[in-house]
Amino acid sequence: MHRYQPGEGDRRRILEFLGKSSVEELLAPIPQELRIGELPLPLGMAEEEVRRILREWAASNVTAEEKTSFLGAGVYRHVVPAVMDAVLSRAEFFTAYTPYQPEVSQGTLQAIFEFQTFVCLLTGMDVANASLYDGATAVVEAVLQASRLRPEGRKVFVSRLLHPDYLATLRTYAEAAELELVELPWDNTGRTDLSRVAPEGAVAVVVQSPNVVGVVEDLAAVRRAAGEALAIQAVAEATSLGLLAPGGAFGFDVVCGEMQAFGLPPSFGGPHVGFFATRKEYLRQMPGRLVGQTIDAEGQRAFVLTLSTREQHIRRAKATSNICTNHSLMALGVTVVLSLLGQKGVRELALASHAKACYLKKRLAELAPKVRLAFPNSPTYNEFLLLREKPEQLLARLSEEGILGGVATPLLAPYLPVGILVAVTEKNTREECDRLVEALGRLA
Amino acid sequence: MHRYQPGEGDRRRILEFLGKSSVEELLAPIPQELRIGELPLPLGMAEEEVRRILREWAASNVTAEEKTSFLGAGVYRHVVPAVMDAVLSRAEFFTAYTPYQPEVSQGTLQAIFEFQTFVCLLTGMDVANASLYDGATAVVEAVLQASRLRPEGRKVFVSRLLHPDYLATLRTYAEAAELELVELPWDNTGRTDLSRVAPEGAVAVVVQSPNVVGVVEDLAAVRRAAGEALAIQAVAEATSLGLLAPGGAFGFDVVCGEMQAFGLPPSFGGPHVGFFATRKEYLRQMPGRLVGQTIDAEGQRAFVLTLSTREQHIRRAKATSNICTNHSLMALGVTVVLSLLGQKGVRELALASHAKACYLKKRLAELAPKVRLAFPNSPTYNEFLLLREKPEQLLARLSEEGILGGVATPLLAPYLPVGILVAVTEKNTREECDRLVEALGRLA
Amino acid sequence: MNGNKLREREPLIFERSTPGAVGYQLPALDVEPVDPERTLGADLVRGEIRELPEVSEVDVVRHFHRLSRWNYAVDDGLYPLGSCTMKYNPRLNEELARLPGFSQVHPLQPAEDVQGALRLMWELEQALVGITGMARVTLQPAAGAHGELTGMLMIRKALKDRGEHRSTVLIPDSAHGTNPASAVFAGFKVKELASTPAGTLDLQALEQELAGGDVAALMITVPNTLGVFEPEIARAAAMLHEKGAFLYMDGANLNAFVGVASPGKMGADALHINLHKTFSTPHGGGGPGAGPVAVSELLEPYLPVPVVEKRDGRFFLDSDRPKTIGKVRSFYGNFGIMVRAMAYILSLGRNGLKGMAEAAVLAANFLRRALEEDYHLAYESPTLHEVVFDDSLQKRFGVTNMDIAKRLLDYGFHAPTVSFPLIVHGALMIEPTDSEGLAELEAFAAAMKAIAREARENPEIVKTAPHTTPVRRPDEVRAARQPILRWMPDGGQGS
Amino acid sequence: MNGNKLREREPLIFERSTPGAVGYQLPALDVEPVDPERTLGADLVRGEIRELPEVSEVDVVRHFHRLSRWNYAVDDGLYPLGSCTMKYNPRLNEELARLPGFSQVHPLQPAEDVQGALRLMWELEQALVGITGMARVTLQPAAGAHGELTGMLMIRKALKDRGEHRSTVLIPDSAHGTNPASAVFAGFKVKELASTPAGTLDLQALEQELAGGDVAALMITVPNTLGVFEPEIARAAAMLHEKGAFLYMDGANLNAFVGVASPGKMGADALHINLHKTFSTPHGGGGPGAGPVAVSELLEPYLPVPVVEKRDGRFFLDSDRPKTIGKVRSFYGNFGIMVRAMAYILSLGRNGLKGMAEAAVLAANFLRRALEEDYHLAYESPTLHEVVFDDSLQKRFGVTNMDIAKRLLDYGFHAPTVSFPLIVHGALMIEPTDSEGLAELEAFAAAMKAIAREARENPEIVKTAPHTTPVRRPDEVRAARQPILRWMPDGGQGS
Ligand SMILES: Cc1ncc(COP(=O)(O)O)c(C=O)c1O
Ligand SMILES: Cc1ncc(COP(=O)(O)O)c(C=O)c1O
Repeated sequence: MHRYQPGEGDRRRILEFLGKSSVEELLAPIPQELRIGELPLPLGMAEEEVRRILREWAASNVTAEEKTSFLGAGVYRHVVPAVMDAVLSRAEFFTAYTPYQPEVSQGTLQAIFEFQTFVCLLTGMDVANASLYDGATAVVEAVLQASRLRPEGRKVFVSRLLHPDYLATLRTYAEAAELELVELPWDNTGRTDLSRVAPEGAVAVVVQSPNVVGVVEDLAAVRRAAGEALAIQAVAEATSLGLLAPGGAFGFDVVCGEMQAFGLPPSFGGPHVGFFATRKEYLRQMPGRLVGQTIDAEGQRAFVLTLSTREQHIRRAKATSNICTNHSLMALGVTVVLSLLGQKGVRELALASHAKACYLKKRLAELAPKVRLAFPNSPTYNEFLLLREKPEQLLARLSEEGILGGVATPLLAPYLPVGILVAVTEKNTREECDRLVEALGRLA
Repeated sequence: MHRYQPGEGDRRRILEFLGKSSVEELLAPIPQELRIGELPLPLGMAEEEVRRILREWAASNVTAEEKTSFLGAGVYRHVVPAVMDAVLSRAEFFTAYTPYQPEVSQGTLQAIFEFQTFVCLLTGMDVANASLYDGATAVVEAVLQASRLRPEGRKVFVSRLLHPDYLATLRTYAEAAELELVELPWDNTGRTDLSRVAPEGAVAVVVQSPNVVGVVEDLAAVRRAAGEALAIQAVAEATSLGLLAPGGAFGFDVVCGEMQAFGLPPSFGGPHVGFFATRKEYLRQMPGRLVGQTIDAEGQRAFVLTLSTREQHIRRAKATSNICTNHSLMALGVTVVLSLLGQKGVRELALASHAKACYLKKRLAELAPKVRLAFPNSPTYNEFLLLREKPEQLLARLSEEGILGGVATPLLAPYLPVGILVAVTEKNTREECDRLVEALGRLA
Repeated sequence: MNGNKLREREPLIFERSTPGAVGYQLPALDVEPVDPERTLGADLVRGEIRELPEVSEVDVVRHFHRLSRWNYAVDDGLYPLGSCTMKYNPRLNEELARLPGFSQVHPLQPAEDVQGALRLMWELEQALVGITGMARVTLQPAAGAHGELTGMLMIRKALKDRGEHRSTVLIPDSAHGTNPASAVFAGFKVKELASTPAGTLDLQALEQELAGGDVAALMITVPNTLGVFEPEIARAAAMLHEKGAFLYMDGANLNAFVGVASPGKMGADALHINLHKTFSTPHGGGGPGAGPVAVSELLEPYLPVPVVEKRDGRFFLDSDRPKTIGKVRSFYGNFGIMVRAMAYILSLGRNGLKGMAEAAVLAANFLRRALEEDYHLAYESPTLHEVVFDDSLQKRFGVTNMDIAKRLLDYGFHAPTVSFPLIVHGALMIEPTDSEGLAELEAFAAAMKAIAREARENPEIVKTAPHTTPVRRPDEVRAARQPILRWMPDGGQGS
Repeated sequence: MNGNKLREREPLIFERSTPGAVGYQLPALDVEPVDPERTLGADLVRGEIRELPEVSEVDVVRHFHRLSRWNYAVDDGLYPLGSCTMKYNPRLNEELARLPGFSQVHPLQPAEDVQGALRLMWELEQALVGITGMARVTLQPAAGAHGELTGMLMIRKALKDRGEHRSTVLIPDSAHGTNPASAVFAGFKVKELASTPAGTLDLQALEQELAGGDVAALMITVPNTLGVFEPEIARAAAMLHEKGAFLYMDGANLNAFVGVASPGKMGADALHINLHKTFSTPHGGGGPGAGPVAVSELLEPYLPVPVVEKRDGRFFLDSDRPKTIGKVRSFYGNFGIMVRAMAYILSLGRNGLKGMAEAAVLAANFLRRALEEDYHLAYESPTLHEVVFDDSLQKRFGVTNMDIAKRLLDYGFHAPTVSFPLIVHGALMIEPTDSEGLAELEAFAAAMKAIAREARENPEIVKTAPHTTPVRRPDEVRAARQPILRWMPDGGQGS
């Protein structure tokens, strides 16, 4: 028998108990014509063999840690406290299901309640949900919530400076939802050009800040331009919320996005965790799970899943979202990291990332005209765009020298200015920055 | 304040509560002339900085896993189930103290009771203790127990084919205990030469099996030779107990040694775990902790530390050993591995190691006279000695090719036959064995 | 006796805050500090967020340690949540997913840096193709529901390409709630199909609906949520195809027949697979999971981009697929979950995978037989991997399925699924999975039987259960009526 | 109400055995199988050990998971075991000790393969030299007691080299039991010194003993086991040295004065350091720890071999030390524990190390003050890092220190040390450590005060405590009288 399954003795005793001579008798309801022969797979392997194979595959990746990395564009390398993985490795957390039975799930429930609180504090919004899959689907859910709140509208004004994956995902969903996406270009400061926004009868205006080229949007202007339509802020680099005034401070209706930056490993793009925060007036139109505080039979504080009449398992075809399993464990990871950083650390980390990015940006500016800052005078947090033709070739040469110099924008989307998107975090040392400057000066 | 310590606010409030203006007032009992200035150490570092430094040091080691390894000589590379480290990583286990309060320590206590049982089953002895530091100190404790049981005797006959570290440690302790070690040479079969043993009035006869040159000793002969003296078997490669008849089967008085082979990482030599098993008549002379089964106030089965009147915290100067903290967590690790292997696995693992060693030994024998088996016709389990002058040089050349071909005996002890000690486990593939043969054939 | 009440509560992390405590230290700043009001402008920046906690690392570790201890988890024992497939999560898979070579890879590194990651995705796709008998698989969806949506969007696009505007999706009334929700978010209308008295698909009703010509697809779970195999699934597929409609299969219950039969043979056009069910990746208290979608050749052109391709022994991401529905999320999917599933498939192999289905079916049938005298079986149809009872025998004593569920917690087990499937009133939906040995099954059966006895002899103890948990019957109505969804600094009530 | 009793017991792993279950799979055997009766001879081999369990991996994971949940651990809360220094074990250190570059290194690899490991040992030795103000440090001993023995063996050897045959070691009556035991195993006789009424070393008694000329050394703990600093330690050292005797210092309480004072200044000749106390390596339910011994220049030649040396930027092991006492165990010590301690020292740095001593002293003084009205203070001398009360105020109501200890378990705390130091009858020896914030200290004080109240008002509840633990007051007498020390297959009783 297999090590993950009960032994032959158990199988025999169950068959005896059932009065059956073989498992095949129990499988009889499956018609013979649907049966298959042996699966086209090898025999089950020893743990050591599986380890050898997967280690070999893992070893044929070069990790971002083995090189000097300035990659960002939606996935950021910040410090990861050892405590986080220790918490996520608690079987009580990672081998539990969605907390349907609150009496034996207070751990998960309270942690999510804390996550919701952290999200509210970071975004300046009233309410936040228990997590979504990722930043892209969070933006989609925000637009869909807006369309429920503005049922007559069909137009959604969306900045082309959203992370291209967010925009692409929104396009996919919008088509099915029969929403019309009006994509907004950018102006010469690298901010979304709001001049085409016509808010009357529109569903929402969606911007990302900092946007995909790293520029911090003028959220006050976005809010004004949105008028009656909902104003939605997407955030791809969540640590920026430690330094930048969030949508909540400008009267936005939704602030949503991706929390990966708070210590989740890149993991080749997932699992990360989407967050979603909005105004309390919109509570009953919110997507996803919510944990609420209540009291138990003895009057003690207790936490439960709540307002689930919005959800698919109750409302089915009329649910506010189809999401069921979300990204709870990653939300827990972020909650741990935010708890550790706390009041001082959330700001200090953002400030350090910003300061280092300022340093590198300034030094790279001096390399002009070999490379040029796309938007030299615009406010940026920890990411910025260098203009440069054929960036892939230059990056390939840097990579040979052990530097992942940034993301080539053609890799992200054909419509972006051609160049290199450079991200800097508190983990990048000054010396790493200097190495990049030196190498670019030499190779560009 | 430091992240591992309470905040400034707590400090202030405690000082207020105490009516003190500074911690210095509390430190006043320490005379000024004993005070020091600043410690000659850097300031406390960020987690990320510590990680960077220690990773750098770790990276400047070449692990045995990165090469093809045939190293043994007291530390063996067997399969390590992922479950083991998951269990050892449970904070309930690794952050607990010695189980002094049984009501809140049943987890540790029951696990140790299981460890004791596993040791008894493997060794064929009546009773086993809760662990000792390592194989070397286990042998020492066995000899000291023997000397308590034979208080008139001073002579201890000890095989020179004990692991050299075990023998060296025994020498250190024996001097203080005023025991006379009579070291026994080996015969031309690589077994301990028992002809000089004069058991009358002696304390004990100590052999290791398999011995340091890999040969399985004739335990029946040792038992006979020991006569009235105690017969002690040391075991350095514990997995051998899955295949070889243990001292318990031959009427030995103590079987003790090192359990590392059951899945503990090499960790540059420690922590591993010593085990100690003996006859129940000797119970009150045993060293170390014991866990016993009893019943609680409600008549339920419960486990407690027991027979502690033997121990230092009660008996002080008259204790059977000075040991206090032992190697509990490593004993737990071994218990997990033995549980997983179970009835079939313990034998299958030993048989596989043995079969692979037989394969390699046979193939290497064909290389003669470049290298020669030291004891070609003697029974070996998974380790054997190749005779070869200047083995270090040959091994260095193998190492350059990514092969750790074995341990040069001069590294272990000057008195051993000069050569290479080769260990094989179930992890070594046939292909690895063939590579060693090929390389040795070429380089030797 | 209530001594330990003193410690049973763990405050919120925010309530643990004490001035000046810190739980971190960042690397020393080695560049000039900047004044963000100057670099960014005063209206773009914010100050410290005062409500964030000030806690030491010790506080944080203790906090989450204590919280964890209030959870029931698979490692505690049988977790019979029907439909959720709460099986053992192998520790090896956790170890491997954490290899830096997997976890520390950025999704936008050059292809030559990530050959191992791409290979893993490629091999996993091959394995799932082999298991399902379908043409190709997308690994992009983050969960089952996300897979449903993805599959339905492909169907939508395929219909559109054919120039057809079908808008109805048929879904049996036994279906999981995500099915209708996903169909709607994919732009369809949902028509519910009543199940037959045997709990299975009503072929006649299907025929009738198909006659209308507006049917885009049938979404159906196999075996269905009663744990009953749909005997006419192949017929249904043929009928759908004949009418130009698609068969979407909810693969949440794939664990019942892996290695025995295949969705491909059943005629599925698309199905999602919950890696977090059948393939043992941990549920994490509610995700992350992964919901790969396997499709027939017909739907293959519509797969989300990118897909992983192999050419000359090298792997690469291909987005150049004109008919694609586009993307359904960022990057390539929940890669960390894929690593775990791949390790599981290699560990089990063809023998272990089939053994998994057999063990799951054996365990469910054991519980059915062991409990059928004490609990009323909702449907008599043969059981595969899960069995659904109802509370009709206990209702007589005023004991509901919810009471039984709560009482099980006192017996040290998690509860079964209780509010699903909707076609069973007072459902107790029990899925033991392939992980459970006889001893654990017997212990669970004994607890269920003891509760049945209590329901007869001492119903009050069941109706007021649980009695031994850290909290007892939290007031859910109050939670919904006066929502408190966040901590508020002033001890106030976040809405 | 006792529903969960059904699950409160976890059988022994042996009792979980079911035929045919396996928890492992080995790599396929790729060489010819052998018949061990032929390769080894029939009398050397054994058959399968039938009593070993047959269990699946799931069984094993559940088993140890359930067992773990019956332990109290530092992560649960304050763990006031006096003398044991149960402080927070940083998770970073666990992560780093598991780096393959540390954990997967074989001790007999060539020196060029293990430069990082040797460097770590070298750097740790330097750090400990800096902290203690001593000349050198051996990292070889596996625990505190092992360090004591090692230190005393060095003293023995040094005396021998001087041609002296001193056989007496003086040890205060407040000392830990390992001190006299270690002295004896190092070949000495022990003479106990009665403490002064202040609980400290009696200098006059020392003088008297020294007069005899047979004194090899004084073994003394600083601060002593009452948490009281030995004010005359430097005097004592001078007196000893003048008479040609040595000062062995038990460094178990080093955490009270790290960064404030140093054993070097106090005149110690040798002291052991418990890395598992002062330097936060986990106790693991009873080890592994590590007990490095720091020595003065006088004893340096006697250090165990090998020592790590550095030359031309390279590190190597040196065993060529003619005066060495030899080896005290295999290889070089508990390297995995050294990694953790090194990470801790780097994390704390000079500021954090001193802060540790300060925080420990603050916490102990808080508890002293908070509890001194409810519990009798054994000695009035000023408290450093731990405080010892006794049960004399509670004895009046028939409540002993053991009862108080048990009752604390009900309140969700571990108990203090109760049977030590021997000079305090009915001792409650409390060491909160530097990890504990005020909230936790207050909660503990509140529990202690509540118990003091219960002792007055309702002593029975204290005398019969604990009431909430999985087992209650196991019968220790029975355990010792009818020892059952192993499971027996026939349900019989292993002796
Ligand atoms: C039958 C069925 N379909 C779909 C789903 C949805 O899957 P997920 O939760 O992964 O989105 C579930 C899981 O709860 C299910 O049981
Ligand atoms: C004062 C004192 N000395 C010595 C020891 C012995 O240390 P170890 O348990 O590490 O052998 C201890 C620990 O219990 C102690 O508290």
